[in-house]
Amino acid sequence: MIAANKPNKIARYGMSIDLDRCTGCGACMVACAVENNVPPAHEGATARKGITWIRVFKVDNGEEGPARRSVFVPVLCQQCGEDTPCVHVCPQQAVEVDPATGIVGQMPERCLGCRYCMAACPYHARFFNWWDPQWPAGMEKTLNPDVAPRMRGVVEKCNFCHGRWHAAKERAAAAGKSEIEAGAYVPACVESCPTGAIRFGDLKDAASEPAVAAKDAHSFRLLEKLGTEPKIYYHSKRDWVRQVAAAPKPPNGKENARG
Amino acid sequence: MQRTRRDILLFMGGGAAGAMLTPAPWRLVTDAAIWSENWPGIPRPARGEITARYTNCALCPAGCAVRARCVAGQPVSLAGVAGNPLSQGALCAFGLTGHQLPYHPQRLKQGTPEEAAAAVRGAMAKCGAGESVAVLDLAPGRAASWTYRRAMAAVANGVYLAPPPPLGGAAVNLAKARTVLSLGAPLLDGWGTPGNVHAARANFRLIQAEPWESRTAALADEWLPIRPGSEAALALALKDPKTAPSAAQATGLTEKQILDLANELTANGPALVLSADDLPEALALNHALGAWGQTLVARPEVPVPDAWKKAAPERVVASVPDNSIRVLFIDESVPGSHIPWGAIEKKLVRDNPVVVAFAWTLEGYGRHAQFTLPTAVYPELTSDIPPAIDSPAATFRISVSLVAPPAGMADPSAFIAKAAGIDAGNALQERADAIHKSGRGTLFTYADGKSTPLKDIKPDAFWKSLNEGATWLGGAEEPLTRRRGDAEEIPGELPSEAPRLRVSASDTFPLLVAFTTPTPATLSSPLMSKLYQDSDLRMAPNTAALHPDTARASGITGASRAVLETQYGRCAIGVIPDESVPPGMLEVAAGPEILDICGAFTRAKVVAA
Amino acid sequence: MDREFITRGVKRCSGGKFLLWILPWVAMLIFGLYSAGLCLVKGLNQTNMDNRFAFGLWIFLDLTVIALGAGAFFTGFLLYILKMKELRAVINSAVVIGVVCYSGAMCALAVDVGQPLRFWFTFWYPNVHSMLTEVTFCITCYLTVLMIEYLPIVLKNRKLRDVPEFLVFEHELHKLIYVLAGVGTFLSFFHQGSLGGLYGVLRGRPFAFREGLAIWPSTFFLFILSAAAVGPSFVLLTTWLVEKISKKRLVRPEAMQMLGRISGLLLAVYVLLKTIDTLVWINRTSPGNGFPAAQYYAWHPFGTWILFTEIALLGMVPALILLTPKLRARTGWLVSAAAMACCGVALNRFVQTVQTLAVPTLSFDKFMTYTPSWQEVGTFLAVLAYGVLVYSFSFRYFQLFPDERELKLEVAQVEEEPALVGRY
Amino acid sequence: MLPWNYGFHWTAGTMIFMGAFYTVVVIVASTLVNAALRSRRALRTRQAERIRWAEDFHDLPARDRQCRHVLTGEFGYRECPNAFDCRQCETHAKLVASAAPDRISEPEEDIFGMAFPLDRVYHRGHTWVHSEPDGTVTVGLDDLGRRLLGEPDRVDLPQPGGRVSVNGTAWHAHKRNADVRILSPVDGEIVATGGPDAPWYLRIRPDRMDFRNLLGGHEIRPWVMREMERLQLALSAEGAAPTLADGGVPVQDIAAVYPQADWDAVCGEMFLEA
Repeated sequence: MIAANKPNKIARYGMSIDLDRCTGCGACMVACAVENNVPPAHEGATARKGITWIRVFKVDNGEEGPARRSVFVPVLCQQCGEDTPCVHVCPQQAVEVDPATGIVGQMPERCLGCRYCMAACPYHARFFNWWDPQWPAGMEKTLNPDVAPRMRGVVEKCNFCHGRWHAAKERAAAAGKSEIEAGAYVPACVESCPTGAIRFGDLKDAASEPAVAAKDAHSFRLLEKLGTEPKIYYHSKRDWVRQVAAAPKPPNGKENARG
Repeated sequence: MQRTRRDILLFMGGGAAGAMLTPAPWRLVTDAAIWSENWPGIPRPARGEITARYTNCALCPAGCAVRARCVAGQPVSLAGVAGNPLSQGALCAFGLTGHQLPYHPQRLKQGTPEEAAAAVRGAMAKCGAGESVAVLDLAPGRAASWTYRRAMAAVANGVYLAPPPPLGGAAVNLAKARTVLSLGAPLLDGWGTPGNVHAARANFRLIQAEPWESRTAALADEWLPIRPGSEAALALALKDPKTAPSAAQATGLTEKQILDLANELTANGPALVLSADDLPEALALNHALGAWGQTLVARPEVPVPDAWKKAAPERVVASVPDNSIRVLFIDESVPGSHIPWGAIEKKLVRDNPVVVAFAWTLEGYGRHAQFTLPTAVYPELTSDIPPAIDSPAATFRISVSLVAPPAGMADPSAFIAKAAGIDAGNALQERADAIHKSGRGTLFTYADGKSTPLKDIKPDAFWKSLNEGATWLGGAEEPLTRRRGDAEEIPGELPSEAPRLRVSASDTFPLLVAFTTPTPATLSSPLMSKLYQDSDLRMAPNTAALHPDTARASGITGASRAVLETQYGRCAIGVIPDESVPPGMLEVAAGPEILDICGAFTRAKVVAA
Repeated sequence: MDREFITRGVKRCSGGKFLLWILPWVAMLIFGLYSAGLCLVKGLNQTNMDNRFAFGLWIFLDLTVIALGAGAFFTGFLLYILKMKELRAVINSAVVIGVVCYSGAMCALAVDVGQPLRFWFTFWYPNVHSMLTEVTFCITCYLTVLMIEYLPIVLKNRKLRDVPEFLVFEHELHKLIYVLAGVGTFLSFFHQGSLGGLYGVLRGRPFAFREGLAIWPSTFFLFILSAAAVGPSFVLLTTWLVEKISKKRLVRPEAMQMLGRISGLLLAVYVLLKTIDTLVWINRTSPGNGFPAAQYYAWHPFGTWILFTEIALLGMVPALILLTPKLRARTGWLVSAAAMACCGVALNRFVQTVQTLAVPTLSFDKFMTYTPSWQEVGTFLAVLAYGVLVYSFSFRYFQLFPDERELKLEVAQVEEEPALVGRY
Repeated sequence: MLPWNYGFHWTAGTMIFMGAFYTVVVIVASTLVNAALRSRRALRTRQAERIRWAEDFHDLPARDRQCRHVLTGEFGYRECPNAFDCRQCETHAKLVASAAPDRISEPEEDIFGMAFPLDRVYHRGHTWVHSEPDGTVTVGLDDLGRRLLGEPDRVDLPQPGGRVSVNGTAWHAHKRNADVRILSPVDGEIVATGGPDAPWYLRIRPDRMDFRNLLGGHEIRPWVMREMERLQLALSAEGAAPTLADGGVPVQDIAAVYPQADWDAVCGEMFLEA
């Protein structure tokens, strides 16, 4: 092994999301779509066919009337750090974990579109391009040059704004530094959150906000018991909100009609 | 040596077999994979020099500071400006997609300005006594608004119309509030300047009294689920505990809850009461709680040139007699408050009124106007943005044109000024000069994040800075405080275009309409429609949610199409049954059709399509 | 007019009648090809699959037909490797069933992937840790093997074997068929297992996730067993159907019963292991992942009835019938049991593919439902029609049942017996 | 897939996986190539006819593959292991050596009215071989074969100078829907051709005067009896009348009596063709 091939510093980027601050405004979803050149929804798209690398779910405590309480839960790729379910199922190595950053990357240009990874993901954080990407005439001028648009028939997902990581890396290199400084690289959703509910940083850096949040007693991760070591930490002081991390409860006979 | 065909074939075969042993053919196959990655028809993002440019968002009165990431001058993404004293680096979902609006498929591209001008000339000449020429300005307070007022002053029978100012023109100082009671106001969902509200949020206790669990209610410290339409009764009881028993009956809360709330508001002051519609009861309660001068302040006026002082007064639509407007200009190039078309229409003369709308899409009043002239849209347009409701200080900032507007766009103020026979001049710069002349306040520039006292800046530099992204903050040198109990100072019965809350529940219109979309923007970027479709976070425009029982009573089962009917008319909507909406309410995502017939707290009914 | 292509001595219906028989299937195939074409040209938005129901009808179809097509490898294994000569009577038919099932599944898969033109990526950049890679490699190889096994059947056509090259090649190839049978067994073993592993490895889907041996989850072995069990049953069922439709005796009852017995034996072992596996999963694997197993069956309509139907009703019951010589000897029981076994395995594949995706994983997830679009159904029907057509043509022109002619003479002899006795 | 492709790792998993894959590919490919090479060799050594008979024989029902010594009652049951070529058969040689020489009492056997002259030897595919004084042999259809084909619609005879081999194709005959390949009883070179109207079909110069594979003498009667049984069966399988039309004696043109029978199947059965 040649030393030069080794990353200078091995980072484990992660996120903390304060559910007590999320207003469900959707700014993260929109900023994400703008940053990553996700096309406007096709008219035939539904909540289950669209591409939302980050999606905010409205979750309630299951009560009726005045006792009802809701919380907004942004769900994105949880960047599983252990036994990453989507990585080893891909038949052609289109999904990989970057050893330098711990980010689970999806290479749409190598994707066959078999959707096995989507079946493997417990968080439904992977999206298939059911349609050819299309922008209204002229709007392609507003595309982000750092991210290539994807073709129909491939899977894509959150990669913590890989284009931004590259740009940060280049800026750091231009400044003569070997590492990206804390705060010099944040994904678009983090930057756009008006309430600052989403925080981003290197979990290996004990001073970073996600690392601090990870140790908080009120922090939790979704489906932690699966043992996939997701790197997105959620935080809420409300007890019932922390229950969203658990497995689904059997149905109580009613369906949420809005979904 | 004789070479036969067989030798050549052998040579070729051997060569091919040998080539298979080199990496070349395999490399070729690998490269073919890379070529196949570029499917035809997929746009390639343009490349170019990446720069940051600054502006202010013109999509709502908040006017948040914006940093645009530009590639070869073309904005490709927007973000807030960290450190901005008001917007605090935040942008809402609508604002984040503003740079895509110029490419909206429903954008209006052509108009007939000459014909419109001729029609206006003819109608103005015909304008008889008791008839008027009017400008309806949805975003008053801009330099362009002053041009309209000057123009209307220059015209005989000229009238300048604007939506009623929220809170009677007072400004909210959230930073001072310790307890905020919101009577259905979407405080955390698009009210005021989002960044400012979220920054102040940690310092006040928020109590949301609202029939359904709105976004604000979900995030409030306390949510009081009250019966639809009982906000006024609650406000009255909080001011006057004697009415608590009847209020308890009206709201569905207990008397104790009401009295506790009243105690809390006084004990944990300064308090602030906000309501979805400007309820006079809420203003009176604020007054009683001593909010004036504390959490509610009168903002100093942004200076204007002296030459502008000869201007038509600002009037509300309701104050104009019915069937009296012969010529009406509507400026909706900058979004503002909305007035249902039904309320405007009845003010027009019966015989051939001329309505000229200035809009960037046909989704607004343009659908009803004889002439709709296309205008530039944010971020093409250049316009100042009046101070936001939650800014106690006077502000002046310009939404700068980041993208050149296409040819053939009309300039509303030039058009109206010309029709009135006055010279519009460069109103924006004249006003900037007037502000500079006042010498007050500081200038916050976005690129460097610095605040500089205005007196240290030369006029040219001030104008240049304003055009490169900056906010002038007037400071609060002369806060108009109002004393407690000073009845004359309370804004009285507010004229409102919308049917009021106190329209009692009737058999004709049993449902109360509540809007869920924070900004009644006529159109948003296609990416927002994506947000509507791809998630159940927000309903799509022209959709309503209602309790299944309510739906059943109206003969609607399941998600379906229906007709929404109010006193102003009817329109087709999509209906979604949702148990989280209390019975008797209709949670509506505004769309152009709905806005034509609904104001806030309209009573309505739903009929199966 | 096609007389000279039909095997000598066997009776086939007239050309016109055959045309009438294939016409509806051809119509179905054309409709299906149109559906599939829409999906290929316009993209998978033509289907009702979505991001949550990423797999649908087609994957269910693939898994089921590949399980049913296992008769090809298993019969070949029993005949050529274990030398069970009785099975010579059905081997050709089994091979055709295998070809039909596997090639049909491959066609459906080609429509199912988002970028069919990139199919070769899997071979070029294989991720050897993926069960799907194993499946792709094995199925492609095995389909090739099946095609080669099918070749002698085709070349043995009466008209084709008049060409000496074909005749000789068929003869030489047939002499080496045991090699192919061996390779086929090896490949089938792995891809049937990997198809099971496909779901068993899904750590993120506790409903499907299973523990196992080394890199293979228990479903790996269960799929091999269930496929081997149901393969002979399906061969039996098809043979019976063909006998009914063509109104001919094609196979001796002993061969049918042998198929039934093998099927029953393997099915019994499968049901036993499946029961153990289910118990381990309910009591250990699933709760260990934070999912009490009871909740999976609280989502209607997927109640515990599905578990009971799969294991007891369509597993244990047919196994017992097939293992009882008295019942097995009666065609009605034999065929019903074989049909039940096939349905049971199809249900198992349905549970693996559809229920896995329907059951929510996140607490705020909803139970998912999905109805295939007509394009999906059309493509499904295309595979079905394709199978029927290939089998019909093969049955008409190739010698799928070597005993057919002999049985025809035997029937005649039985009828003739009294006359002959009287004569000599 | 190849070491210089993206994502190729020299790990145990890759080695095992790709190793297994390449092994399978090599086995399958070499099987195919092997079969192709063997075919080429077989074609070059003109074994197509031998192979055709080997396959046809293999596909015959077990009942039809009976040893000639079963016909004569020397065995209860024996399948011929040599595809009716008794020249290599040791059992046959032993049995012939131990048997008493044929006593020819009559010049011909008359079976159900059919004449089987005993001056010639018969092939089980219903041809006979008659040695001519000039060292050649004549080959013709026996009486049953002749009646089966009746007046053939067409006969395709080989060119003189061509070769025939034992159990290989001698000539083709067409009758109604039947396309019959008549098996050659001897190896040799064709000297002249006759036809249905001539007393013989082929005059052949045999390689050796070795007719051990052919039936003669006392074997004729049991064989023809068995053949009649088979004919009976074949006819009834084709839905033809259960008994012969004239009460036991085959008519000159049997086909004419059973117009509805699949004559191709009947002839295939009788001329030992798959």
